[in-house]
Amino acid sequence: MSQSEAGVVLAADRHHAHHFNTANEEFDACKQGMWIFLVTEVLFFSGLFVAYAVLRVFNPEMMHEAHHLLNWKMGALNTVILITSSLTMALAVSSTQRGNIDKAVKLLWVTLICAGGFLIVKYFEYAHKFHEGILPGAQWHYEELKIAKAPLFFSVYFVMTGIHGLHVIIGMAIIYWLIRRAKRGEFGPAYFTPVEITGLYWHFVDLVWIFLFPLLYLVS
Amino acid sequence: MSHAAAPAVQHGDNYINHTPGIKSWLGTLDHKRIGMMYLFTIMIFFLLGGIFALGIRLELFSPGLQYMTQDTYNRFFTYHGAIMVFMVIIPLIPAAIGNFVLPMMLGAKDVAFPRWNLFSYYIYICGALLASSTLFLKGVDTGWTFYTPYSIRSSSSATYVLLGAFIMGFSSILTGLNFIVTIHKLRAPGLHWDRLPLFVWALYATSVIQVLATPVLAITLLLLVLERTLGIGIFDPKLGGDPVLFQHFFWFYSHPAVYIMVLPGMGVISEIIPVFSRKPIFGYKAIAAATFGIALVSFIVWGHHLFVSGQSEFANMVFSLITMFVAIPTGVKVFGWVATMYKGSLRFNTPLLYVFGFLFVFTIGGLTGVFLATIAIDVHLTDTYFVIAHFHYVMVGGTIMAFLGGLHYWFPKFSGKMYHETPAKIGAFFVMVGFNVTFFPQFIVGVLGMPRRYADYLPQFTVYNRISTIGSWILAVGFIVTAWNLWRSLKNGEKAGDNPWGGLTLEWQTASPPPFENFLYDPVVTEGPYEYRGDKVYLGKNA
Amino acid sequence: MIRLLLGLFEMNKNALAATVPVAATDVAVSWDNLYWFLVYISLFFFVGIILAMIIFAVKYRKDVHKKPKYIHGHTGLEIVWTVIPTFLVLWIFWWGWVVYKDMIHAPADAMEVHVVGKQWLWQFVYKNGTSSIGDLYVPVNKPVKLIMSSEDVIHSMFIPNFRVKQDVVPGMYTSVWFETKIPGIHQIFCTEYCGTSHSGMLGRVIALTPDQWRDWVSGKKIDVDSLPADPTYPGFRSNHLGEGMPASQGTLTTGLSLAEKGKALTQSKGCVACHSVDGSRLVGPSYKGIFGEDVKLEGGKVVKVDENYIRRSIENPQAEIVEGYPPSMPVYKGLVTEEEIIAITEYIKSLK
Amino acid sequence: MSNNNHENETHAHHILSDSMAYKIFGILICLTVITVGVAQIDLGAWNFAVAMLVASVKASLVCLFFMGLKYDYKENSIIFSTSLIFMTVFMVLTFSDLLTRGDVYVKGPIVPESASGPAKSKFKKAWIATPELVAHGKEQFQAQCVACHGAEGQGNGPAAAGLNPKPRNFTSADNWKNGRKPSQIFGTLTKGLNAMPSFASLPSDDRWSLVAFIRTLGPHEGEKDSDADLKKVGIDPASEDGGGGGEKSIPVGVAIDQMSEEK
Repeated sequence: MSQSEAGVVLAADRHHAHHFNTANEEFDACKQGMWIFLVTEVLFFSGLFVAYAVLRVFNPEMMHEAHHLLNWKMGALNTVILITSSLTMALAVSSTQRGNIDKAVKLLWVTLICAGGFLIVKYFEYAHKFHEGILPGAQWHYEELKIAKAPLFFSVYFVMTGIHGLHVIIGMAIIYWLIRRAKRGEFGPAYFTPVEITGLYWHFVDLVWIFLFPLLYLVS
Repeated sequence: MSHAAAPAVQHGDNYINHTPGIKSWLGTLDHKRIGMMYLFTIMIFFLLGGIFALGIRLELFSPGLQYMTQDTYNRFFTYHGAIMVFMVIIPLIPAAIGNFVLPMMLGAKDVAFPRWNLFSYYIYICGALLASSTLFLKGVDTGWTFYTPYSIRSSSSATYVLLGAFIMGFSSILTGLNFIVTIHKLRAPGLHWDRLPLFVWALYATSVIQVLATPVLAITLLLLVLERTLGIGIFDPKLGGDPVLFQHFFWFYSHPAVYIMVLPGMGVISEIIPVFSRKPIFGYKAIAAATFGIALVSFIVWGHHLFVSGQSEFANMVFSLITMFVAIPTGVKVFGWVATMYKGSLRFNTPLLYVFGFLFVFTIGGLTGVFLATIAIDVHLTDTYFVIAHFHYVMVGGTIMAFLGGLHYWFPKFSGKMYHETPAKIGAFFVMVGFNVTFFPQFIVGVLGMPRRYADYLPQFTVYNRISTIGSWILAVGFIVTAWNLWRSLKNGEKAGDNPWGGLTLEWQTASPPPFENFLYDPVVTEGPYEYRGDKVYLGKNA
Repeated sequence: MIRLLLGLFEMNKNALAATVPVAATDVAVSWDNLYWFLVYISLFFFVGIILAMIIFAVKYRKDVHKKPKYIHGHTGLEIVWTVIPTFLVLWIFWWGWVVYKDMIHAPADAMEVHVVGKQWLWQFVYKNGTSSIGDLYVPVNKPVKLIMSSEDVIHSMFIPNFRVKQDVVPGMYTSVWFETKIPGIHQIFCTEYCGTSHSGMLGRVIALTPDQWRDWVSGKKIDVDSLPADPTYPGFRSNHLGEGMPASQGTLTTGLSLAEKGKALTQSKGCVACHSVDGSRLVGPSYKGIFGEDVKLEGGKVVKVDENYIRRSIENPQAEIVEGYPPSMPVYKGLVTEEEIIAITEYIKSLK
Repeated sequence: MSNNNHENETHAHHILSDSMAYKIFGILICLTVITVGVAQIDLGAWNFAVAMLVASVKASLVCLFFMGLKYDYKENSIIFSTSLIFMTVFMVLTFSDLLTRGDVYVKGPIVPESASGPAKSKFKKAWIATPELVAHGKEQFQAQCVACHGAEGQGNGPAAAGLNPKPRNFTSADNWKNGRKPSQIFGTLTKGLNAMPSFASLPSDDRWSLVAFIRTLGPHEGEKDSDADLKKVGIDPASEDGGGGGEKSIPVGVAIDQMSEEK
């Protein structure tokens, strides 16, 4: 790997856990650990994707009918919100690496606000569904749509978006923790591991949504 | 495997007495202490699962219901299965022995993420306690496989067991993740991939399975919990769902999980044989490759659990064909182990006796696996006692024997004391005899048609069941003798010395018990792990 | 000497044959061929491996063989023991696949019988409208295809003598077929765990000769007692487990008291899967001592258990459920005759 | 410690430049607009393909640049792509079962003909709906159909829960697999469809009466039979019989005899 112009080299004397030889080694290990964790996340969601695919392949008409109950405009709005938060997260990471902590903190706040915005939009969507009786499986009591298995579509919808939403909430907690640590001056060009790996996590949350949006809101 | 510096003079400081007090253990980040904590906890659950097993066998001593109602019996086999699978065999070798030995074999001071290592132990405790708490509630009667729709409708406390298993899954994932990064990043200088001990290879393959498969179990159990609480309907035929889909989800994890259970055992065997034969392992590369081959194939054979479940003919054919290929790497390993003994210089200490037991029992388990992979044969044998016997031959005969072999092998390293050899051999003898008496008759009674999970059976099956029950008592004696002997040895065993067996892997190149950060010098590796040259004399006063 | 050896071999053959159920169909015979092939080839490998292990253990023990040889492997040998098993397992797969196809593809002219699995009994519905519980009546030498579904959870239809097994799944149809050559009784097991009385969910295939079959379809009673017992489980004729059960039959026969007939019926109809006769609680209320008592129903009403209540509970059980029990009993109206209801009532009366 | 894979101890951490980040962001927004736009146009199966392709491109951009895989050790790319491989394995092998499951072929009705003797036609020209025929059809419907199709014929009877696909909702005009003309409904009744068995065992005029009744449940009057349609189900429009068409019913007794005589 070539040393790019903007590249930084971790200070060799930075504090690191005693079982690593260098801070560099520790950083690489942490990053790889996060990547492996993301692998488990993909496979965790894979179960839901398979359940979705089964439903879709065998009930295309139902999927088509049922997805009209979702508001694609809300979904698109949330997509834009999450992509924006991904951008600010990426910028926050690079700002930390360059040592511009004030900027990084601001960007992290923007990320946090975007995440909150995402949840507010989701709240309105959920509240509407609950009100109408569009609920998963056995809870379903929405009279307008009678097509078979429509409740199952919403089971998948609620579980998928629910678990994704849970990831957003966890991400928000971690980002808030990052902000506090950053304010205490714990991060800089020599040490930014938590910011970087939280970034990976946050981009993954975005990644999942990138697939959920067309799969759930844009069935055709 | 050699090292740059000779072991430094011991000054009596080791991981056990490094910091005193129970608190220093509960909050420890030391992989060795965490490994030992896992070991003791798992042994408690092993005892619990064993009691349920004895209860099952007792009830089956005679046809009819003697000691329990059907519902009680159904709870007994569910707890036996769930405890043994989720709480005992899956963490047994990786989390207990692996945690202790792996970083030492790599020449590392600790695993990559010690905090997460401790955290994973407490997650395990939480999950295990949550699941076992149902013993005091309504119990659980779904079988450890939780097949829908029965598991949706069961009025037992299945939800808590599901959540418990879900939580324990994260412990398993974290252990796997930790091991992978440790193996990638923390190897001693000179410890190239082709010099890794085979136990490390086995743990590596196991960790890959844990990381890739366990999340699918997590989502499956979560969906089942939602199915029970909210009625989401994905697996519920009453709501339009597909119960066979649940079986696909479940076995996508649970078949690879079988290899989470057995691969580390194979790794232990690969360690013990060269040391006690004083010979390099026969076909190092083939065995390492076979380990990974098994791990990868394990992901694409799960459908052989569904041959009669309503799975399509085409899928049955595909899964049967792929399953056959599991036999090949397994065969390569067994042949390699036996060939390692050829022209060796064999030392009959207890670990090697367990290896003999393992080879005897695991070969039967493996060969009967071919029966079950053969699709037509499986139709008759599946869900009968033949399957019970088969997987006990693999899981108990394979994993537990390898575990006991490994426990005796590394006991001096764990404790600094040598176990008493004669009672250990008596224990091994009882385990071997008891195991075969218990489970061999089950093959026959299975072929004759006795289905599994039956509280009551036709009188014609009585004689086989009686033999089996008597075998379970012999087996219990074997475990008790072994446990008692090891406990006694902890107290009054002789001092073991750093390397009582003459092992060449790195964990033997430091003090017993090891010092706080494993090595008092920085180990450097210059050759493979089993380079026993015939003309050289190796240390090892006990072997 | 040779004769002795041959004699031993014959004995062994018989002893070995007793470890496998009787093969009552052609498919079962081809299953047996494959099975024994696998047994022998497994024995070959097992003996080979264990023998090598023992020989090495004896010959190269430390005391006699002090200097181990420095060997890392042998590529040729490793290739041999990889390639030969590969071909072998491929062949085994192929053989298994061929037998399996025969096992699951019913001939076009197979007679169809519908099967409903329910916790914890089997119900068989024939094309002529009759139905039976626990006992499946089929003619010999004629392919029979069972079309199966479940009312509640997954069950599994397993007939060891025919070497067939198939899960019975709610929400879908599955099928098995067989053509039995041996008239008489063949045991049926449920092999997919289905709850409390899983081990009580048994049944029998009653394979009838053409004459008996003609009698049965025209509505005549078949004296199951006179039929040959299951050749794999000789002496055991009932299709239900229970304590101290007579080696008796499922359907009514003469020569028994009314209560005895009732007892046989509660076993053949699957009643005792849910109703104990010793006072213990299963799925439904125990029969013991219930007659003449007042019971509280769901909804608070109290009724006296008399002949009428028993009849109503058999014909339309959901209407009057005893408090604290699940409403899970199927409707038996049309499945039991007047005579049978009377017999069952007498039996319940006798259980003080 | 060993750094077998990366000799360079002081390897550089690539920092994403702000301009690059904004560029990627711009592309991601554009792609979102494209997905939404394409979804409004009907391209058939291509809609899904395009949506997935766009999503994959977006995901790759996020992985490569925001998550920095492009500049990272190859190791991490391999690790992450493993997850995708195994997800594919999960999906493909599960579908290898689901897509190839054959329906079990059921020859006759599950509830067989009642033993009331040979079927007699009570109605003449039963393919023409009359009030009497509809009334008779209603009775038949209560007896034969409500369990699955529900009392109002909405496909929501008590037995419908376990069925897939769901029983037909007669009150709606949508999705009738075999069509809504009387002859087509008659054909479905006679042959069965999906989970519904054949009702060929019912006398043909009973079946026609069901057809007549079912057609009163929804907006089906527009669907009329031509003579050719009737001929397809074996009806000669000129004849006077009950509408049995080409098939003949046989008495149960005879059927049983045949059953026992065969072979």
